[in-house]
Amino acid sequence: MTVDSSAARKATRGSGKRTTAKKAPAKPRAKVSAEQDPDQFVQLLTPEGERVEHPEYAIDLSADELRGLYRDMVLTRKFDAEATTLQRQGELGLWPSLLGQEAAQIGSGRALRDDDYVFPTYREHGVAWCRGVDPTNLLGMFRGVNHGGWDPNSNNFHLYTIVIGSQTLHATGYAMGVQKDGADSAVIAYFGDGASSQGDVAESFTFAAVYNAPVVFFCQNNQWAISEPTEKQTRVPLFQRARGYGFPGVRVDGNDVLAVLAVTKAALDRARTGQGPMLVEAYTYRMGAHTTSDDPTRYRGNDELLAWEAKDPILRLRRYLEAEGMADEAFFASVEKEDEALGKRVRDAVRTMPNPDDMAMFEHVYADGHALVDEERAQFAAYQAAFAEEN
Amino acid sequence: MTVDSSAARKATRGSGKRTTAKKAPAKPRAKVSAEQDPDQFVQLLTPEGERVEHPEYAIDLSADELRGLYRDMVLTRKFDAEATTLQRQGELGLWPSLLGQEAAQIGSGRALRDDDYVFPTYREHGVAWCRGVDPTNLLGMFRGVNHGGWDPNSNNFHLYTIVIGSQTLHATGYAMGVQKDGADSAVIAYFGDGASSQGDVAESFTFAAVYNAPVVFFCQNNQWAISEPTEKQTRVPLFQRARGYGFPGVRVDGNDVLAVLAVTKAALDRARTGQGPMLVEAYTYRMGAHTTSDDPTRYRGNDELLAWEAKDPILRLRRYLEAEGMADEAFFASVEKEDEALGKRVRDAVRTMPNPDDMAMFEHVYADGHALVDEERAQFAAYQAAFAEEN
Amino acid sequence: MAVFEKITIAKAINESLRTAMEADPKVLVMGEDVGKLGGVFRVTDGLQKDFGEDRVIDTPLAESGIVGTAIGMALRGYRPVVEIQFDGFVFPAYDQIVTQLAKMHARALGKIKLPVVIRIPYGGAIGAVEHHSESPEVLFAHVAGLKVITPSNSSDAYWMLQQAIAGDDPVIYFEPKRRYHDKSALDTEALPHPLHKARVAREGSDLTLAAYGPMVKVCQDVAQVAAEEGKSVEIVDLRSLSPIDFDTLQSSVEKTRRLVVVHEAPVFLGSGAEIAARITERCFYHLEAPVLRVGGYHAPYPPSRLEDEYLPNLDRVLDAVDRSLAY
Amino acid sequence: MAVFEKITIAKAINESLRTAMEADPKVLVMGEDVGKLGGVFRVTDGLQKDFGEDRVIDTPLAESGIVGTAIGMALRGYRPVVEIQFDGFVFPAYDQIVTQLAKMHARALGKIKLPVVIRIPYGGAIGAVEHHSESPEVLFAHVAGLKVITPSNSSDAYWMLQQAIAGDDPVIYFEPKRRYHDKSALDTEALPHPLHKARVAREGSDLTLAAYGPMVKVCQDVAQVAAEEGKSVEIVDLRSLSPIDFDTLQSSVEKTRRLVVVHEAPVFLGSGAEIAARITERCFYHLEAPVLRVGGYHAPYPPSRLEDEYLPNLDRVLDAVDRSLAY
Ligand SMILES: Cc1ncc(C[n+]2csc(CCOP(=O)(O)OP(=O)(O)O)c2C)c(N)n1
Ligand SMILES: Cc1ncc(C[n+]2csc(CCOP(=O)(O)OP(=O)(O)O)c2C)c(N)n1
Ligand SMILES: [Mg+2]
Ligand SMILES: [Mg+2]
Repeated sequence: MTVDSSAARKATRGSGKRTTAKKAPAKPRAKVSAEQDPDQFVQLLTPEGERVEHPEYAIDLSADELRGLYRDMVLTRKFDAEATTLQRQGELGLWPSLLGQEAAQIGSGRALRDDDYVFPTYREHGVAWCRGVDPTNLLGMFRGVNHGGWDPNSNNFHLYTIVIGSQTLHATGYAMGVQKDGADSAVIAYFGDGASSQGDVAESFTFAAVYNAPVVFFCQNNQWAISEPTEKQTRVPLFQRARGYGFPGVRVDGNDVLAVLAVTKAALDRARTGQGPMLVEAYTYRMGAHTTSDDPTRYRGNDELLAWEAKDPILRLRRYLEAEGMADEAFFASVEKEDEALGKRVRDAVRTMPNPDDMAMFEHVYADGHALVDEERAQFAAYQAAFAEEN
Repeated sequence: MTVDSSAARKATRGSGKRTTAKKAPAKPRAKVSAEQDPDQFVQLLTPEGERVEHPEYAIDLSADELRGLYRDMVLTRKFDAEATTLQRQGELGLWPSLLGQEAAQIGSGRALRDDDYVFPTYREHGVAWCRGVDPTNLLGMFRGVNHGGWDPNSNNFHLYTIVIGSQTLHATGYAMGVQKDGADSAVIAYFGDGASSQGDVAESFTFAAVYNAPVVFFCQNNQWAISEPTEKQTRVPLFQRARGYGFPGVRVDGNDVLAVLAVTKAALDRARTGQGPMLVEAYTYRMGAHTTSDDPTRYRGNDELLAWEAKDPILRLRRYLEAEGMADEAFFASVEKEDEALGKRVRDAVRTMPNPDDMAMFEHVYADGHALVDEERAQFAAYQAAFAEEN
Repeated sequence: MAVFEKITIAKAINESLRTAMEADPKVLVMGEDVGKLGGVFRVTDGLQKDFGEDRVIDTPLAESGIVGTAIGMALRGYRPVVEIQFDGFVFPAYDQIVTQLAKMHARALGKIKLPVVIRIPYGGAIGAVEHHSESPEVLFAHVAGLKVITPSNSSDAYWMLQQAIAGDDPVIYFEPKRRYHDKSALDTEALPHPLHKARVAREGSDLTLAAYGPMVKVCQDVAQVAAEEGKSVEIVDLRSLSPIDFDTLQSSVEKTRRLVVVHEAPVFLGSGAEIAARITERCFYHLEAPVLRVGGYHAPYPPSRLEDEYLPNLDRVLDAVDRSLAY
Repeated sequence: MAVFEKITIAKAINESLRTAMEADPKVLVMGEDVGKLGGVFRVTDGLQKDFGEDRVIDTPLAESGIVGTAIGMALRGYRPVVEIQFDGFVFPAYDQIVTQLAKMHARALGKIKLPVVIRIPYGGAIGAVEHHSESPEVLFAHVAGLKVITPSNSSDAYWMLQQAIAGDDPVIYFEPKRRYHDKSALDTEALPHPLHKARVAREGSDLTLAAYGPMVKVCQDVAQVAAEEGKSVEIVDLRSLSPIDFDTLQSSVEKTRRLVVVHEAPVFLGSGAEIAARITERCFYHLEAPVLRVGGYHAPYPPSRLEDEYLPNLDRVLDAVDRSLAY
């Protein structure tokens, strides 16, 4: 096993508010995907939609909760697709799609408690959804009206961080603060397979380990860092990185929302009960381009894509819900309706998003003001005024 | 075992020129120091001077070679003590003593072939000795007459690097170059326990692993990074760090020159035969202050020092040589004589070391010249001339 | 060897890399996504296919690692040309650049050389998200041991890179990314302009505009408009920011007696500051007006919807020209 | 609260940290060796003993990690005061400082604050090995979002640190390490000088010397000698390098009509460049001479046996004073 087993067992019954354990799902089967060494790949739901058991990680969700996860994933995908379309239409400058990573994000996002704190990359639209961040808030930076701008403390969801890896240190420091406060919250730091190479990520492992900080490192290994496959970052599975820093790492099927939820919850509970950091590697796939600026046909073939399509995170949950009779046509229809409404809301929000005032670039450079900024602001205002007069 | 065992076995008979294996030492014993998990601490010579065997690492040295190692360590210690004294006398601005780390440095230094390349920290005086760098060359930077200044390519010994961890990347890049050249040389990067926390060191592990570069990472864990004990850098043994990057790590008794030699040779041979990087953690102790500027009484007690004195690297080899009748009084007396001669040579060299010319600060800023440097040099020369006239 | 009547800057750089790699097997290209993808701007397009993975190296995502290993390869005799994906991502490598790359030659009293070129697409006006539009050139130019250059046209893009790769010093080569697709002429057989010499890009008599990289084009537009208004503007394309060719600037200012410096980087402690200080000292009795500066503000590079206001443009530079002439 | 007739700068900083930690439990001290050792300069001496390991934190040896986690702690409501051991070791943290610490407040449209103070002992003349004597202040001052300050005496050392810690912006606090043991007066009950206002350290009428940190003392010696020669030199201690108090400088130069700027950092693109540019613009018709600059050369900080030649000293500054007065 890749993670301290008694700790994991203890931690399986987490206290996440949205998905409290209730009753065992029907017909758990022992089959595990053959693709990975079963000890190194936690899976609870096969691509075919069959429930399987794992010796260390159990999960126990009501039909309602399972439908909730389904809905989360579908709406996240919808939002994402809408944003991609808006970029094509010129409404956004750029969009980094999460297509294919819905289970990794919803599973981990739903494992969190409200008082936990999230440090995302630039692709965590599904996690933002779970935190209750209005999806339209995410679009400002990609439209070029701000660099983020939502209040991180409203939803305990930090701003998107673009400089690869930096946020893992912020998460670790935040967790050190949580620890100093004597709180039992946990912190989660998202990062990618590419990010694993950055010195900052390694340093965050060191700090987290040395201070036993309550932080979960959640790596979405989506197989690619722009055009570079994971082999350009590591020659062994990424979850193994953690052991050498003195804390456990585990690889989970990142397209299995149940497994991700179970493992992340275990990791978070470990953190909040003083057992320190843990690394979760969600093994998943970036189905789309890196961003709308990217052309993946230059560096990867279609076979790979097709193979991963068969492992689609939404499809497998739908199959399971259907097979178990936990969702009917009416449910799926209602989600579809919500889907359309969300799409429209996003379109409308983007198109009516006001441009920032010119003077905004001088705002918030400093919290307590700065003479040079004041001087330049005044000069700019005067220039604008004179220019307006002239024209 | 912490290292791929067939590789290690294969690699034990290295091709280091100075210490080619010859015949087995007498009376190998199976006893291993109790302090460490024996699987994680390679030892071939106990503090009491008894030869022990290790299942993976063997060594086979002639009496001549063993005496050579003894001589190396004694003279290195002498040189180091002399430099410390010279600092006290105001002849040097600073001195970082290697006291206690002689075995780690001589053992690894003597494992190298001439064509291998060394990237040291600022404390590798013993390795420099093995490379044939004139010890007095090391003193220039500590006297303030240059920042290094020996020709790295004369002895395949790079300049001392002060910015912690940086050199591990240079070593890795150099090794990538060796690989591109199709050469079978190896590269060794020295760093400390404190350095293990730097992002650069982690990045060097990543690059070395991904490109399978022929580089050995040699960490002298001397238990302290100035005032901070190793626990402030890691909560598990440092050699374990390597596994998570996909290459082996091994801990060796850093006060046992035979074990260090055997393990380093194995690692170098691994590298030169295309098996990629390896991490060697030499578990040792900084007997002196961090540098002559440091006051270790502020942060560590005397017990620790006494405990490590009992494990002195030179003493144990002497005991072994004596017990085995491989060295007589005449030998020890001759080393002592060399010792004195070296001391005198170092003192004389330092005291007669010329100050650099004022204009030297404008030299070698660029290889191909730079107009601003030319202008400032000319201005400075004119100023000096005018000033000289005036006075 | 070829003469291009029109070639983009991006393609000229590609040609230059290709020429250098053909001429010298020690020249390597390395960076994130430089291989199959050909870089996010396609500047290294096709190079890996032609020179192999051993010479066009897709690296792990770690800028300090990229520069640090490039230093090691240079010590082994290679001549690495490193690509940093965007201006805002050079900072993880800053320590290696400043404490190692810049100083190692001097540290070794000249006994080793560090022929490493670091290519950085820089500057704004491409509608990008944060960290993709910055102009950090002075953070390198202030540091002794580095040379800093930036072309404004295809010929310079080609030749200055050739010269940088051929030289034995570390060079930071800033590429004006908003001009990547601008086309101009390139003669790969011509005699190149000296690397660190500025170039009078347009002759004039009333005022000198000093600019570099992406702002040269803006200044050309300014000069055009000013000419229509009867003002004769001279343009000096600096090309090199370390060293700066003050002699060419001085000659120009001794003639025009007025100088406006234009760059995208923030004015505060920008290259314009040094130019103003030094030209004022050299031309104290010639200047009719203080050296004026037009540049970015002391604020983070703004969201792209504001970048037109943040960046020096025709109007802002014209305004400075008028203010200078008003003295 | 106390009045010290004579207290060293190092001790004044220690007092300031202690006062801040007593006043606000959110204030933390972190860095390499700041705990038991009290820092390599003993500036944090005794703090861990009194405030515990939880508030005076010995960190792993990783500057990016130190600043990055300090940012995280600030986000959680703490006010970390970070120590970087020496000037030359701040660069591994440069990315976190420039791309995160400096920009996060603006990125969040003001919704989060980053009250992080980074203390950096800087400057030369202590006979040290490489990387221990540098003056990298403009590499921070050029970056919007950071404030950069540096005291020259014990009272400023105490008060400016108090103000930096109390403020909500990231502050780089450069400590003139060669003056750590210089003694001067400190009244911890007095009303402090505004943080970003310069201070006229000596009045004069013939020429203004602008300096900061370690060079203020040199300028005082210069003014003394100049006075003996009948020249009246005014000294402006800048104290703040971002922002720079140009108003105080302007008033001074309007009176003296001559300005020489002195700093240890290299002249090329140093603070003196910005001061020369801006004061020339503000005082174009007042200046009798170009603004002159005395500083380090465009070369790596030299081995210590050469540092006396590299650093501005009495003679070099006097020479510049004479050159200015000769106009
Ligand atoms: C420090 C830094 N270097 C380079 C980039 C450019 N860049 C943006 S995303 C990316 C790839 C990231 O890959 P990964 O960490 O796997 O995350 P993913 O995009 O796959 O979610 C790169 C190189 C950056 N943002 N920051
Ligand atoms: C980047 C950087 N930060 C800080 C320092 C100051 N410093 C010099 S040596 C040292 C401790 C190094 O410890 P370790 O790596 O264990 O090596 P050792 O000195 O024990 O041989 C520190 C913090 C430095 N030289 N470089
Ligand atoms: Mg990825
Ligand atoms: Mg150590």
